[in-house]
Order: sequence, then structure tokens, then C-alpha cells
Amino acid sequence: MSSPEVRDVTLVEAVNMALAWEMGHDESVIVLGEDVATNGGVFRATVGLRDRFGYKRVLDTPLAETLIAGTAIGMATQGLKPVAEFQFMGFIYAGMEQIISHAARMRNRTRGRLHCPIVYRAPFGGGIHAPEHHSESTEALFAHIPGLRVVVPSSPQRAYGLLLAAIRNPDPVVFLEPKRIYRAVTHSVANNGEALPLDTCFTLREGDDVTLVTWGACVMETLQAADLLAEQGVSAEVIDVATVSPLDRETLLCSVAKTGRVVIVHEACRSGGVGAEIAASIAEGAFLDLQAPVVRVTGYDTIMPYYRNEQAYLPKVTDIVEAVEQVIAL
Amino acid sequence: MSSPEVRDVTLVEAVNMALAWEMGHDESVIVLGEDVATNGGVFRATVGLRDRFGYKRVLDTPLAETLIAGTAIGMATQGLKPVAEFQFMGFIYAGMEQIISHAARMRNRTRGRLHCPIVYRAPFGGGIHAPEHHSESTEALFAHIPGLRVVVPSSPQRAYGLLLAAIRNPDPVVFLEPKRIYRAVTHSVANNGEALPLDTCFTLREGDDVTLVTWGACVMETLQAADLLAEQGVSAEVIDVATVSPLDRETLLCSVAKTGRVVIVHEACRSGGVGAEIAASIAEGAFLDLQAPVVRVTGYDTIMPYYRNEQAYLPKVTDIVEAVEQVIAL
Amino acid sequence: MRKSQEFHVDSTRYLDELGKPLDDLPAQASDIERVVSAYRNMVLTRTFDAKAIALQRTGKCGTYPSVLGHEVIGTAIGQSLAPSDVFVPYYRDQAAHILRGVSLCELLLYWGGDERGSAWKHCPEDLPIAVPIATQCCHAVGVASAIRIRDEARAVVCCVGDGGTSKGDFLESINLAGAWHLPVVFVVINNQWAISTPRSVQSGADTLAQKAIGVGLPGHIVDGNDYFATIEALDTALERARGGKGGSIIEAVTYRLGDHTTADDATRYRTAEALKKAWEADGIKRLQNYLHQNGLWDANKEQALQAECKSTVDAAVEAYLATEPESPTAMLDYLFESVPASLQQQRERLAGKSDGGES
Amino acid sequence: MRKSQEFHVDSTRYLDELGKPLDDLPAQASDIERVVSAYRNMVLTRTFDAKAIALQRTGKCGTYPSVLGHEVIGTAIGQSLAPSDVFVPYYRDQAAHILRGVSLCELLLYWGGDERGSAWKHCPEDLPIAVPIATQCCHAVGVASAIRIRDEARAVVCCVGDGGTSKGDFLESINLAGAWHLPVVFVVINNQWAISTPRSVQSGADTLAQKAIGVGLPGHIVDGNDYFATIEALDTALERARGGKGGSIIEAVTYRLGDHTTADDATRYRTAEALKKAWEADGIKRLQNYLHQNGLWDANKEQALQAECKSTVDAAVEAYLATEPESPTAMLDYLFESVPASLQQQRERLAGKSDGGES
Ligand SMILES: Cc1ncc(C[n+]2csc(CCOP(=O)(O)OP(=O)(O)O)c2C)c(N)n1
Ligand SMILES: Cc1ncc(C[n+]2csc(CCOP(=O)(O)OP(=O)(O)O)c2C)c(N)n1
Ligand SMILES: [Mg+2]
Ligand SMILES: [Mg+2]
Repeated sequence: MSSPEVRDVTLVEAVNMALAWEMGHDESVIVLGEDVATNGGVFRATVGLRDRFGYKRVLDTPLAETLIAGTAIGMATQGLKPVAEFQFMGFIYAGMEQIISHAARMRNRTRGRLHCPIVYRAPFGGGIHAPEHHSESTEALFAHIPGLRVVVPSSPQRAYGLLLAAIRNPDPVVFLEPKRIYRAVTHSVANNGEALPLDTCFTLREGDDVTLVTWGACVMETLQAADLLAEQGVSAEVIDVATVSPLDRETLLCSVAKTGRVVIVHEACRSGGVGAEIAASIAEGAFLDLQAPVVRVTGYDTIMPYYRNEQAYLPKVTDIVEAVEQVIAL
Repeated sequence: MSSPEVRDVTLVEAVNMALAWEMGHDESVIVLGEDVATNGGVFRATVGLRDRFGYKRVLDTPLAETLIAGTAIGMATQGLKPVAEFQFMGFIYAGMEQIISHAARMRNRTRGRLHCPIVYRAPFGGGIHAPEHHSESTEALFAHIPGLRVVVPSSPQRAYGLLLAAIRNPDPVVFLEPKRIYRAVTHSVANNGEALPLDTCFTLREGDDVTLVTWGACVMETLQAADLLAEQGVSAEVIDVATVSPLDRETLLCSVAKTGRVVIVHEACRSGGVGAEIAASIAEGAFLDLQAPVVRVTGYDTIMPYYRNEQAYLPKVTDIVEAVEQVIAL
Repeated sequence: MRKSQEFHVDSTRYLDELGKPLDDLPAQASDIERVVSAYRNMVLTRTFDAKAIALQRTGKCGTYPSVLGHEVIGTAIGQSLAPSDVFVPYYRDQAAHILRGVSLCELLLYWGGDERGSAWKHCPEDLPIAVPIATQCCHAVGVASAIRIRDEARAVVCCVGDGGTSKGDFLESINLAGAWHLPVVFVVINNQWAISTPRSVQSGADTLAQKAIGVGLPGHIVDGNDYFATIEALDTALERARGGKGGSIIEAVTYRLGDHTTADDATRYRTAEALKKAWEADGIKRLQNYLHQNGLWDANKEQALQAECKSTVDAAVEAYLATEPESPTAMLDYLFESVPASLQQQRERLAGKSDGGES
Repeated sequence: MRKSQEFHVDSTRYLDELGKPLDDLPAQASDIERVVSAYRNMVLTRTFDAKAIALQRTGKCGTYPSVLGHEVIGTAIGQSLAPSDVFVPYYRDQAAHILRGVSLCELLLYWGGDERGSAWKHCPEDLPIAVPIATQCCHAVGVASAIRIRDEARAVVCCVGDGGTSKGDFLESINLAGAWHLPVVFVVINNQWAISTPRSVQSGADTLAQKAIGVGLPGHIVDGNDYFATIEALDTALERARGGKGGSIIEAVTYRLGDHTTADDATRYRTAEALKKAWEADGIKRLQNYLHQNGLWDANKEQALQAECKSTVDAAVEAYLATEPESPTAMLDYLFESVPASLQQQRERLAGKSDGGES
């Protein structure tokens, strides 16, 4: 076993560390998916697990996402804790019927007799020059489904702690890993098996003038924007939503009570994105606190362009700064 | 052929009339789905079409929703205009990969070389004492997908006119039919082949004090609420969104500019519903007009209960009235 | 240079339509007690079925799928499963559920619109009724995978209709069963119809069992109204599965004698003749004849059984009708292990309403 | 009473690994011009492939899937398809695309991250490259349905990998092809790997062609490095389909000689030996040998061909590299037939940015 504090860990390595930790401590944790075993995953998130935990616990599946989603459900009803990988979020859709109609419902349907402690992992988001369908961020589709948790880490430590929490959670979690920052930064991660709380936002930076709400890879640009704004004398609070469903509205509303201004940043297209729910919740819950409309900085309402134009689609630091300037001006 | 004005037409009969009209006038219109041909559909929406238009244009498929969704795409690329039925919205999910990854993208992907003039029909919504999975209203999942239109009729005439528009539209339309009002009312419908506009809200009732925004079956309760409110001296404008994506924000914002107060009513669960996008858009676009927070009256954030408790889930007239009283009080 | 590879599926049948053996009966026929109790379960199932339909017609139950024509298959499944095995049903498996220990009241609650109808007390590992067609097949291979991962001598039976064999979930699952050598027996209940869609529209293949060939599993066809053929195939397949020899597919051929559900009217799409002919092959009557012919049954026993079934069903109906609906708050209480903070407000609202008496 | 039903799949091969006939060659061998032009297309495809990989390695192209080992199959497909037929590819069908009239520049644009790479000018009805595995199979049966609805003498070829045969889309589609007697030929390109997943993990069946049995279609296996076996099977299947006699499944057996894509490193999961052995069966070399042995080819011709292919590819690369990216507004312009009112504001924003020069 490695020493608790591991240096220079990327987000994807933290995912691997969390999987290894939990598999080492809980026999019921099983990893399955396409190319997860021998190959260690196309992003190497599951590398080494087959060697350490054997071919019965790390399973290469046939190429069938409905099957991956549904097999995990059957396993879960037998007390296993499957961590099922979709190779890219763009290939999760064939799994949706199983996830929506069964994983999210088994506990409710059977009044607690059976439940689904499953983690559905998928790398998501754009910006890595990938081919078509490899840049999806459709977290909103899952966030609208009762019975699911949707969790998005935005740093190596949070990837580690939130993934542990997701695996231990007795209900299904869609765990979306922002692949644009899979290897963007390295942090020291305490490999001590400690989970972080689900259903809770993380306030990454405190501030008084405006609340910046975001998650996933956009946390990077949002923090950069906060730095730039600080130079301009604007004090921005940065909140990483982390669990995009169910939503920790309390933390958001508390922040807005202080700042009175909100900019939401996400990569997914704007209409019907998770930002809409957050904006609606804040506009309803903090009506009297708001000094300016809640503004969203998001992807365009279109299909993620192929990579020559993907940068034109993605929200930029300057977009965030501009939006803040706009709400501050009011 | 029937005379233009047909009396006592239910919503589901209007669907049938529109299909028959368009099949009679456009050879490229094809109907496919489970039990649509010999049986005329489990709700009788396609009854008589097989007899009139023959077995090549009205097709019973094997039981496979992925296939239904995808076959329609292939047909469409050949210049047909398939109207594909999902027997219930609860069984549409297996079709999502095809709809999201292909129907919605074919035009963009091929830069206009191929396109998908498909209508995906599905009865949706609860309140008819149906078994599990027969009461879904997950229109928000489709409303978040660029490249799709999502259209919901709320009266026989609008069902007729909007379905004609949907079939004639050269891009894919998810056409959701509120089965709770399939036979709730009968209207006279002019069977003259005239389409109604897509991408446009319908203002069903004008008013000055509050804007009630809704679609589908909830239009019924919302209009009833408006009647009650009128008795209390509150003048409510009622807007049927009809095309829930792309959204006609202009009509909504104009109304709010007048009333300053908004209540959104939908049957789907609250978090991440289409109401969130509408609320966010209004809160952003009409910030200075709003006299009160935008309030949503919706289903609960849970799985539609089986029928003994479905009424407890569904938004009620009294809920709408209460919400209006709340926003008026501010 | 051309090579040819051969494959086959076998079909079995032991009794003719009048219950006369066409051949030597399998070993299962000598377990008289089991045979008689199979018959008893079939009659109980049919009695229950008629009552459930009647309840629906009088507004006391929701849409209900009649089990008429499936009683032999379900009974054989229920008998061949060991308590430690896992049953993964679709929605027309009443006969098997009863033998697994699901109470008739639970079945009525389920179709009567109450989630407690799936909180089965006596077979807690069985999967609940699956409404989305064929989706349960993936769960079955998941359960079977868990069994294999833990090296247990248990097996899974998964039911699916002829319509269900067209759906990816079934097809992907049988492929996994073959690839992973899983202890799962798929029973394709070919009742010739998927609502109004006849078997011939469902697939161009002559039989559904031959889908087994494409995934490297043994495929076997049985007359699903022939108790001996059906129970023999199931016993064999389950023994094989429990012994680590892998899965299989059994196509049990029968006929849906009722409407698809109480919401359906089958006269729209099928002829009275076809139905009449199908009734002649009815498996309950056939087994009854067999028992009579072999001195194992008589009119008195039949009368007693009918009375017993009636009172069992009546008692269940009484218990069902006496069950108060759950509090509406239940719709949030079972969503997650505990109610998340974000849903507390909604829960309070529901609780308030259920006190207040909302119209 | 037991009955047995028999099924079979046949395999064909004509040339040994050195290009020597093992048997009488099919009629296709006498069309010398077609055989030679097949060879030419294979070499062009391989030349293009090497160049695309080189472009990716130097940052001038995105992730690219090498066609190494698929050239024979793709070429046979391209040759057997009539212009009025429809090709429904997956993503490793470069050899067929070239014969269909897709320009090399278009192929580079596609993999180079530019949507115009699918706006094919010369085969406007062919479906574009499908990235989500097996999804294209549903489109293929849709196209074939349109052909059947209109009673046309056209046919569809749909390609899918060995991995793709596990996915519901393929399985549901072949079932429809059987049930509706559709004019569609599925070519399963079994290159032994789905990224790192070997064929044996993909299915427990001995062959993939035997999946045809389960849907009532003829299934046929060919050595996909044997041009004669492959083209014969395709010509036959397409003629059958165009003549209204229904679809079929051809399993073309080959080996993926490259990495899965330029993002993959196959040495992690497969041995150098296996790869070396696979190269010995290479179909291009085999056909070249055959041509040499029959006096249809020589070193001069080979040299000329290589030079010609190189310059064709170089010209395409030049055109590709000279293609300016589209305006960012294109991302909204092709979403619908016309830009809806609700998106106009976003379009203006994009237009403003693309003028302004956003970082
Ligand atoms: C995925 C899905 N699609 C459609 C339906 C609607 N539906 C309910 S039963 C049925 C027919 C099923 O036929 P089969 O599988 O043969 O079973 P049977 O009812 O004959 O026992 C259909 C289409 C459904 N429940 N699930
Ligand atoms: C639905 C879906 N799941 C996963 C992927 C990721 N992926 C791309 S190629 C591939 C393997 C495909 O193997 P095969 O079908 O044999 O084709 P080959 O690449 O060998 O030609 C996978 C898993 C995908 N593109 N689509
Ligand atoms: Mg059936
Ligand atoms: Mg392959």
C-alpha cells in the first residue's frame, strides 16, 4: 500500500487511486466496462486494477452500453458495488433506459427491498481535440432524473474523495469526470480512504461581490477569472457545485445573500442545462437579495463542433469576466 | 375525404386526422411503430391508416425502440418523412442514442447533405391510472438536445395543426401527446390541412396581473385556475408554450413585461424541468419587470407514484391558485 | 474452398393435446407429488387470474395482464428454481411468483397501483416485475455474474416474451451469458403475440430458440403447454447452470389465451378460430387429463381444489382491498436511502397535504 | 418426442497466403480489369493511411483510425456497390469510401476536425461515418426499408466491427432485415479486436456469421484478406438483395494490423508474434502475388502505382492543409434548416467573436 500522501497526482490518477483503495478495502466493489481490464481503460483510469484484484473483479465487457448499465443493476441487487465505466459520455445514451427506468427506481419500486449501489463513471466534456461524440456534457439529462445522484469532481483531491463517497453511497451515482482536466494539474492527494461529502457544494474561494457557480472543467477558467477580477478589485466567491443533483441550494443561497450577484458557468449548452435549474432556484429563493439578474456563461445551444472549432464553443475566462462586469454594472 | 369542419374531435382523434391528411397529401409520409398498423395503436391514434394507405406506409415494427428511432433516420435520409411512434414515453429511452446522436445531428454533421424530417410521437404524462412507466413526462431530456424540436399540443385543434407542422418540418420533432387529455374534451377541428406555427407560444387567455406559463395536460388545470382567479379579481394571462424547445422567449418576456409576475406549471418533476429554463430565461431577461419571484408549480422530484398515489404527485388547480396568491401578495 | 459449419436446436413434447404420452416420459413424471402440486398451482393461478380481471372490470384493480396460457410454463419455472436461485421475471409470470412465495395480495397490490406489491417478503432476492420489455434480461446476467464472481452453485431464470426477443437488452444479455459462461437460463415465452404483433412480424427466423446459436448457447424448444417437456428442460438447464456449465435458452411455445391486458381487445387483430384452436392445446386441461388417465386425479379432488383455490384467492382479495394506500410521503421516502436535504421541503409539503386533504 | 432442426454457415477462401489458388477461382477472377483496379485501390488506401497517421503524429490531424488490414474488404465493398446503392459505413471504411467517390481531402477534413469532411459531393446518399458503435445498422435498415417501400432495385451495404456485433443496434437491425426481407447486406469486419478487447471476449459463439441464423438470414464467412472470396460473396449478396430476395450477413475475417487509433497503443494488450503472424496473411501482398503469378503485374507497374498513389495523396494533403476552418457561426447554421429566432442572439454573439478575435 502506498503512503497516505501521494504527490503529483492528476485527476485521472486520483480516480485510479480511489478505485484501488476501495477495491482493496471492500470485496464487493467490482469494476466493469469496455477495455477497463487488460488495457486499464482508454484514459488509464483503471490501470493496474486487473493485476491487483483479479479477473473476477475487473471485467472487460462486450461492446454494449445497455448491457453495461443493466448488468451493474443485477450485480447490485446481489450486494455487489459495481463501478461501471462508459468509455465516453457520448456513449452513455444506450444505457439510459436501464439507468432511468431501473437503477434510479429499484429502491423505490421495491420499497427498499433491493437497491442499486452503483457508480456509473464516464469521462465527459470537450476541449481535447477528440473526434465527434467524444466531447459531450449532458449532465442535465441525468440531473433531471429522480433517484440518481450526479457528481462531478474538479480536482484530484475531490475526484478521490467524491469517488470514494460515490462508491460507498447505497444509491446510484452518475460520476462524470471532466477529461479536459484529467491531466491539467497535479496535486498531492492523501490516499487515506477518506471520502468527501456528497450533496454539498464546495466553496473554493470566498468573496463578497459576486458568486461564481460552476463545476467540472470550468472550475479552472472560473478560478482564473476570479484571479483577474481580484486584480480589478472585484471579490468573487467561487463555488464548485460538485453534486449537480440533488442540488445543495442552501450553500448557493447563502452565498447570494452575501454577494447579491451570480454568474453561472458551464460547458453544456445553455438551454435546459443544470445552470437553468440553479438560476431558477436562486431567482426564486433569493429574489430580494439579487442586485442583478443571474447570468449564465455556457456553451452555445448546439452540437459540440469538431475540434477545429471547439474553442469557439467553450466558455472562456474572458466570457466569465465580461459577464461579471455586466452584473456588477447593475 | 371528410368535410373541413369535423365536430366532436378529441385530441387523439385530431392526431389521427392530421396523420391521415398528411399521408393523403404526401406520399413520403410513413407511419411506423409497435402495434400501429393492424391494431391502430394502443390509443387508436393510427387507427384506419393501414387500411387507407396500405401495408407499405403503415408499418408494425418488431419490439425494439432503438430500432424504431434509428430506422426512421435511415428512411429520412432517403427522403421519406417517417412518423415513428413510441408506445409510451416511458419506453422512449432506448431510442435516445439514435435520437440524440443521429437524428438531431445528421444535418449538422453532413453540413446539410442529409437531414432528418422525422416526427417521434409519444403519449406522455400521468393521471390515467396506468401501470409503472406509463406516466412519464421527461420532455426536459429532449429539450436540452440541440437539433431537436420538442412540441406538445394541448387541444384537439393544436394537436392537428402542430402535428401537421411537425411532419412538414424538415428537421426532427419529438411530438409529445398528453394522454391525460387525449379524450378529456372534444372540439370542432377544421380538417383543412392547415398547420400551426412551431417555435411559437400560444396565448390562450389574456390577462394583466400574472402570467401563467404551461403546456400539455396542465393547460387544463391552468385555465381552470385562471377562471377561479378571475372570480377573485385576479386577471391571469395563460400561455401554452407548445414548442418547449426551441423556446419562444419573446412571447414570454412580452407577457411578463405587462404582468410582472409569473407562475410556471408543469407535470414533470421540478428540478431540471423545462420550467427551470423558462424561469431562468425570464429571471434573466425580465429582471427589472419582475415584481415577484418566478414560481414553479410542478410534480415532485421523484418517480411518478403508482396510481393509488398519482393524484398526490400531480399539480392541482388549488396549487396554481395558491402560487398565484403568493406572487400577487408580493 | 468452402467449409460448412452445422448448428441445431431441438424441440421436445411428451403429451398430445389430450394428455396421452407420445413417448416415454422423462424422469420428472415419476415424482407424482411434484406433478400433482404443479397441477394445483396451475389451477390456483388460473383462479387468481380470473379474479384479477374481474377486479379490474369493476374498478378495483388497474390494468392487468392475464396469465392465461402461461400457467404451465410459470409453474415449471417455479418448481425448478431452488430457493437460493434467483428469479428474474417479466410481467406475466404469476404462476412462478406464487411458487416463489410472492403472496396473491402482493400481486394485487402491484397491479392495483401500490408499490408495496413489489416488497416481496418471501423471495427477497428475486427481481421485481419488469414492465419495460426485455430490460430485465440485463439484470439477470448481472445477478448471474455476481453468482459467478462468488463461485456459488446457484442459478438464475429470466423470462421474456416473444416480443422481447427483438429488443437489444435481450440480445446483448444472451451474448454476455455465452461469453461469460453465466449460470442463467432464459425462458422465451413465445405466446405468438406481442400485443397485436404476431410472432411472424417479430422475426424472420423459424424459431426463437435459434437465437441461442448466435451467442454460443444451447437452444431448446419445448411445448409450453406440456408440463413434462417444460419441467424436464428447466431442470436440466438449471442443473447445468448450477454446475458451472453455463447458460441456455429455452423457447416455451404457447398461446396467449387472453387479451394482452385488460386495456386490450384482441378481437381487433386475431380470429376466434385461432383462439379456439389454441384452447384445444391448453396445458392445464392436458395435465388434468393425464392425471385422470393415470388414476392420480378425480372429480372430487378437482372440486375440492377449485373450492380451495377460490377461498385462497378470496382471502387475498379481502386483504388487498383492506390495505390502506400509503401516505403520499412514501413517494419521497424510498427514493434514496434517506431523504436528501434538498427534498425535505417537498416532503413537508406532501406531508402537509396528506393531512390537509387535498382535492 | 424430440425433433431437431439444422442450420449452417459456410466459409470461403480461394487464395492461400502466398496468393496461390486453393480451388477454382470464382467468375470474378476473370474480370482482369476489375481485379487490377481493386489492387490499385488497396495500395492507394494504404498509402493514404500511412500519410494520415503521419499527419496525426505531427499535429496536423486528429485521432485517426488506421485501415491497415481492412483494405481488401473495403475495396470489395466499393466495387460491388452500384452507384445507385447506398453505403452505410462505420469509421474504418476508407477503402470503400474512396471507390464511392469520397475525396481524400474530405476524409482528412473529417478526421482533421472539420464537419465539411462529411458533406460528400460524389455519393450524396451514403451515410456519413458513424462513431457510436453499431448505430449505423439501424440507419441501414431504414434506408433499405425506403428502397423496399418504393420497390427499387437497389441495395445497401452496412459495415460493422466484431465489437459492434455485441450492441443492440446491430442485433435489432439484423432482426428487422430478416423480418422485413430488406435489401441490406451486413458486412461484419471481424478484425479480432475491439480496441483491447479480443474477439473471444466479445462473444461465446464460434463465428459471428452464425448470428444470421437467429434472424433467418443467410450467414457467410469469408477470408477478408482474400479478394476473390470477399468480392464473390458481396456480388452474390448484393445481387440477391437487389433482386428482392432479402438481406444477408457476411463475416469478413481479418486482423487489425495497426493500433486501434492513433490514440491507442496496442502493444499493451497484444503480442508482437500475433501481429507478425497476421501480417503474413496480408491481403494486399496476397493479391499482388496472385497478379504477379498470373503475369498481370510487374515491378515497373508497382513502382508507377506507388508514385501515383503518393502524388494523389500529397495533393489531397495539400488541399486539406490549405482549407481554412469554417466560421464558428457554422455551428449554428446547420443545426436546423434555418436558424430559429431563439438562436439568433447566440449566432450574433458568435459572429461578433469570430470577427473580434477571441482568445
Ligand atoms: C420497452 C417497451 N416497449 C413497449 C412496451 C409496451 N408493451 C407492453 S407489453 C408489449 C408486448 C410484449 O410482448 P411479448 O414480449 O411477446 O410478451 P407478452 O405480452 O406476449 O407476454 C408491449 C409492446 C413496453 N412495456 N416496453
Ligand atoms: C457506443 C460506443 N461505445 C464505445 C465506443 C468507443 N469505441 C470506439 S471504437 C471501439 C471498438 C470497436 O471495435 P470493433 O467494432 O471491432 O471495430 P474496429 O475498431 O475493430 O474496427 C470502441 C469501444 C464507441 N465509439 N461507441
Ligand atoms: Mg408474446
Ligand atoms: Mg474489431
